[in-house]
Amino acid sequence: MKALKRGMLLLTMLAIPLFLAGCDRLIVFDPKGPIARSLTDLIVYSIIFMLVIVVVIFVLFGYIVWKYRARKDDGDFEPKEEKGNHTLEIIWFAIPIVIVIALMIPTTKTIYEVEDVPQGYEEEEPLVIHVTSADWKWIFSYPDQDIETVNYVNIPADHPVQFKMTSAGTMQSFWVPELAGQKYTMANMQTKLYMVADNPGSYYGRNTNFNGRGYAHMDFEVQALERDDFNEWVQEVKDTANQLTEDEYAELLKPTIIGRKTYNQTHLQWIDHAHGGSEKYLNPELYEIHHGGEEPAADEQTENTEQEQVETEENASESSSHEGHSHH
Amino acid sequence: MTQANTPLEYRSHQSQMNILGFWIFLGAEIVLFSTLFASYFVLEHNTAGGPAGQDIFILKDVLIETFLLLTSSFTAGLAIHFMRNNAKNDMIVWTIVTLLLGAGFLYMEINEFIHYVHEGATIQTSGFTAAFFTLLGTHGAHVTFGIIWISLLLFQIAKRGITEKTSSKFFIASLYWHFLDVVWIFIFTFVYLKGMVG
Amino acid sequence: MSLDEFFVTGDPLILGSQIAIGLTMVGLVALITYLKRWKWLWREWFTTVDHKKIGIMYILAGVLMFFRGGVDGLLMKAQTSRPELGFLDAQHYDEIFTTHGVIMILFMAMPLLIGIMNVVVPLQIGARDVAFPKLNALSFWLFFVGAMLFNISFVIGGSPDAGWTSYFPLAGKEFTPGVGNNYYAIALQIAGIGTLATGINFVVTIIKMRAPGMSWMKMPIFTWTSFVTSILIVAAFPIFTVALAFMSLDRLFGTHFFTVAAGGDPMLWLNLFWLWGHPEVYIVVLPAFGMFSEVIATFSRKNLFGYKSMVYAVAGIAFLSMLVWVHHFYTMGNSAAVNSIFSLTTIMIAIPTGVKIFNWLFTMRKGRIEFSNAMLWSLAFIPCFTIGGVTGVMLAMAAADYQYHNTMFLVAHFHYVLIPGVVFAVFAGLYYWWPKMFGFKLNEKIGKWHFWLFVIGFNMTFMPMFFVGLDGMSRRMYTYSESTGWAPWLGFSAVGSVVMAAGFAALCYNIYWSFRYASRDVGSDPWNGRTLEWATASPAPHYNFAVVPEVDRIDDFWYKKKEGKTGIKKSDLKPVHMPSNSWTPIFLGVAFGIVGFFLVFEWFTLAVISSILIVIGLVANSFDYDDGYHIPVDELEEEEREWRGELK
Amino acid sequence: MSSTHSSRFPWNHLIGFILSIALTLLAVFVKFYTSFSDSIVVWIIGTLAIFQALIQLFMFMHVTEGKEGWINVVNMIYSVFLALVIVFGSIWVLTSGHAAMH
Ligand code: HEA
Ligand code: HEA
Ligand SMILES: [Cu+2]
Repeated sequence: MKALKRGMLLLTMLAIPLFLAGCDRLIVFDPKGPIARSLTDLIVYSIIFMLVIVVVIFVLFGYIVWKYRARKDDGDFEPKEEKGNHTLEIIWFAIPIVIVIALMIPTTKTIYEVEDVPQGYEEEEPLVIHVTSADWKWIFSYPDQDIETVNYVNIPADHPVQFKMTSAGTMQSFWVPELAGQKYTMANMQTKLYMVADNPGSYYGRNTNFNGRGYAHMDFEVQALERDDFNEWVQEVKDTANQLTEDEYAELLKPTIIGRKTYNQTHLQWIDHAHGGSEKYLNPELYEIHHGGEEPAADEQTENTEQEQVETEENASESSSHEGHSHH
Repeated sequence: MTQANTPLEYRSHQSQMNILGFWIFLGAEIVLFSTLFASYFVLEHNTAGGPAGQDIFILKDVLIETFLLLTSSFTAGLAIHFMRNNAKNDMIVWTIVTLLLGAGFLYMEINEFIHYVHEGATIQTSGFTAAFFTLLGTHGAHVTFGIIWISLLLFQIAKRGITEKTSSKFFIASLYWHFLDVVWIFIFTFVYLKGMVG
Repeated sequence: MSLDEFFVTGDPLILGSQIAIGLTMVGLVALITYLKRWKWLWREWFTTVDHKKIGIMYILAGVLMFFRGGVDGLLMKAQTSRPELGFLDAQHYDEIFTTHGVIMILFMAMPLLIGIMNVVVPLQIGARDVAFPKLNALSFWLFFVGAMLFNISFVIGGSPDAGWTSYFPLAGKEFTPGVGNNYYAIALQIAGIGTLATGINFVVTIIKMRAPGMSWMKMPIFTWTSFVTSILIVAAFPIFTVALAFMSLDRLFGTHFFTVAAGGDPMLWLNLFWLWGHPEVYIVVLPAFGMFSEVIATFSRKNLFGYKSMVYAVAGIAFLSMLVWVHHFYTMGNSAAVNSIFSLTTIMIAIPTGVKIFNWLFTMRKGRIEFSNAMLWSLAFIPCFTIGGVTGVMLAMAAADYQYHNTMFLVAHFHYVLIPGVVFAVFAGLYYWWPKMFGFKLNEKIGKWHFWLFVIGFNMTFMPMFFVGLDGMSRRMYTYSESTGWAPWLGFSAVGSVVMAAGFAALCYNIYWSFRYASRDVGSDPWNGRTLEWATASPAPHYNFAVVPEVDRIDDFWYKKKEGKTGIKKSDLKPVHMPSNSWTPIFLGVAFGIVGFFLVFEWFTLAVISSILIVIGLVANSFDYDDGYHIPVDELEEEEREWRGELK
Repeated sequence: MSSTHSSRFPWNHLIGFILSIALTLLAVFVKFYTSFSDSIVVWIIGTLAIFQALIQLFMFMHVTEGKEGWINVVNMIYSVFLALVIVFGSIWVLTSGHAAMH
């Protein structure tokens, strides 16, 4: 009996580091920037508490259920009635209170921390990028550089970036687990998210807030580049990319799944969805669903583009891999 | 509380439960209306270029509505007073007065709404009008329902007299009526007065 | 609207179900007609106001809905078992998780719990029925009609497809123009009104109908949790009523509460939804806590440890649960102060919940734990729910939630609280109270199969989700690519769900087997129970107690048994007053269903015309002065003699 | 038990009625004929509204009446608490963050 208990304890003690080591492979435990790192630190801190709680409960549970199980030789033994026990009840009231306090302090600190430029980068002027989410794509506008990208975003590494986020219609959530956590993007509103990538690299980003049929495909790549490479890329875009026109932009906002795109100029010159006006671009008729029955022409068209573009998108996502991270 | 002293409507166990149940229901109504109020406060300024409260509210009409409803609450109280004194005819008279005042309130409110629609504020105009008409409309629908309900009870009282059952039904309806008055006071204060320019 | 838009066609899965449903309906009608059971059905069930029968109907409907929701779950698991499967397309998957979530929470968990409450609470407090029997029947029919209206959506018109949370703007007409989300707005409204009425009914029942001597702190713990749950229903459901009304107005009448255009605020929907939605998850878990408490005490052969602190804990959880709703949208861009405060209130719920866990453990300590089926479910609950609970606390830490939000980690959390918390409890409650409802026990051996398959399958299904969530998989993704590396986790999970389904099948087989073969000779008190429901016959007679029991301590029946004082005297028998059956509840229920159906399809003229039916029902009700009837003493004596033997 | 249950003239109804009219007029006065700032006006007329509600509850609806008088009172206090949570909670949550930028 004793050996069993000790064995169980040992096992769980062993399990904790093993578990944590295993977790290391998971994207959330593999932060690549200071903001994500504070989130991960908080998560690991909380997991330690939770594991201890789970172990205590499991051990107590196993012990009690084993020790006080009914046996054939119980005879007519009658357990004594117990009203309760004040000392015990106070203990299991007080200890959780202490735990709650221990959890709340770093939580609050982190909540405030991630809403600001990360430590060590206060001096640097953040690069501002506007994010506009649409069905089912991500549009990134660089107001200072006057360029716009779709479904990928390049940022300078080791430099703070501030995303100013909004949506052209449905609500999405902008999530880059290795760099920053997530926040909603909403029409008529603007949310802000800071991000720093320690090193150049490719990072996985996606929408986590369900927004209809194309939702599963709504991911993007964050590519962190060396400062110079970034500037070079900007220049290259300015030299080679097409001009974004209002018509093309309206076309972009139709509910489709498309690959990457790059433009000169940004749509911010004619609309910032954070301040209203999105209704001009809504296309309710493109959201009709036709169970069975014949698809109307408009839909067929989207369906086609959808297919063809899923392919493009897939090529694109090869590099935007999440794969990159999970296999190193 | 001895039997003789207990008002008729509380005498049977079932009646006590009905009245208690209705109070609990009023608790739910408070939650319902506070949700409507909360939504109104959140959407109040979202006029989307349409009219705002201060553009359309008319103090005089709203005050008349308020007095009609306050008075009807008073007369409903009188009806209960006479019910407890077993004065069936007085009770019926005051109930009818209550209903008339309630109908007057409704008449004013409908006119008010028609006026707003002419001013270009329909329920579809903006977030503000949606919340406004829904809050007011829910209250108005309650008043309408109350009038129909109390009218039905009048038939029953006329036919059966003031019995344990009819009195408890009527008492419950009167609670409902007073409650609508309470809701109106908050509408008057936080929608109309607050929304007008002082 | 053309016919093939009206009926959903084209999908073989749906077509198959349509045919199956059609055949089942025809078959049922034919069977009932053949057996000449229509009159019996009408008299004994459709018009009944007996809380036990209403409870049983709730339970039946709940099990049926569990099957429907479970099939949805299995379909989703099948679709994501391999990367890039084409089994379900995106639209179909979206509809399925939406109906799965709604059905599981509102049409499975709620009716099963309310059903058990219906059967047990009046018996536990020594009452003849609930405070408002007719209203109780109306609640049931509104729930049932709401559930059926919701369920026909997948064959008629199309299912809702914006998630069980139906967030705007997506759930608005611009982005989901079909009738699917109208079903959501209307069907849930109808069912919700019924639930609100149930809440009021049970609050009054428990306040006013307790047996003489049963003061507040002598009430059985399940009655306590039912009471607190009912209060929570009254507090939360009106919020949902308003939110759904706004949704209906937006979708059917073009208003702008939640729209992108004209000053609507979609975030108001989130706010209202969770103001109701969070209390709702505690509404489903609190009665479950009560059931575990009863079962654990009974099968440890001890009284409940720390009864009073259990009561305070339940009240504390209910109180806090109204103050935490924002934890569902920490990532909305709230101010840091908002997120901090709501983190605090949320995490604080761990304290009273912990009190309960420890009290359960210490109830068993020094007891004699008997591993009956009901007890096994209660035992499995403790570790599984602890995992769900502590992951909830992790989610509650707002900053950390920036990484978990809307991921599979969250999906794992809520299945780890909902399934152990609610489903295990319902199973425990069914095994425990089955004899009280039907007069025989469910088979313990088949029950073991049910137990092990389901519990193992459950952990296999949902444990991997924590890990894929932490590895970047968001929820509601109908497909994913091979390169993500999630496939092994999800494949394993899919296998788990099949094991779980086998467990559910074992339950169904158990019910079938026991109906046919189980011994009918179980006595009135088969588990050596502690509370009043065991003081009357099994199944309970329609009048519940021939003589209303008197109570002077908690677990009074337990001590009376020991003192040999459970009998009744012939001289104490008095005629028992009973409420009469009524046609108005089912009539009103159906009327609401018809009006609701027309509203879903926006056929307003028909809706207005048919609402006359509702008016007729209400007026008929107002003029109904039926006082019920009395059961004479002879009849009581005869029925009591049947199971007690000769009366003194 | 309660004074209403007698055949005397229903004084408290009358007083309640006069008070409610007076409070209404006072609110109108505060709003239109004083020069307090907007937020102070809202606080004052809000307080007046609460008094009016209490008048209805106690003088017309007799909350404390009946066997379960105290339950009614608890019920009302609890409902008002919920109302405050819903109203102030919603306003706080929906207008304090940087999401709120209409
Ligand atoms: C029965 C249902 C149920 C229950 C009981 C709970 C219980 C809890 N839930 Fe859960 N939750 C859901 C159902 C439930 N939840 C659902 C359905 C969703 C998602 C809806 C959707 O988006 O679709 C959700 C989502 C959800 C979120 C939103 C996350 C997100 O969207 O990003 C959060 C965040 O705070 C949360 C927290 C909690 C907490 C803190 C508890 C606590 O009550 C848990 C308390 C229990 C314990 C902690 C264990 C026992 C305690 C001890 C052993 C004492 C010692 C412990 C400590 C001191 C920590 N839940
Ligand atoms: C009480 C609530 C409850 C319960 C019990 C369950 C039970 C199950 N759920 Fe749950 N689930 C939710 C509530 C619940 N769920 C909610 C609220 C959501 C969120 C929805 C949303 O995102 O909007 C969700 C979402 C959800 C998802 C996430 C979808 C996504 O985000 O992509 C998945 C995925 O696998 C899933 C799977 C399952 C499975 C496999 C079960 C299994 O436990 C089911 C087991 C039951 C059966 C298997 C019964 C059927 C049995 C048979 C068919 C066998 C044959 C029987 C006979 C012969 C009689 N659910
Ligand atoms: Cu919650």
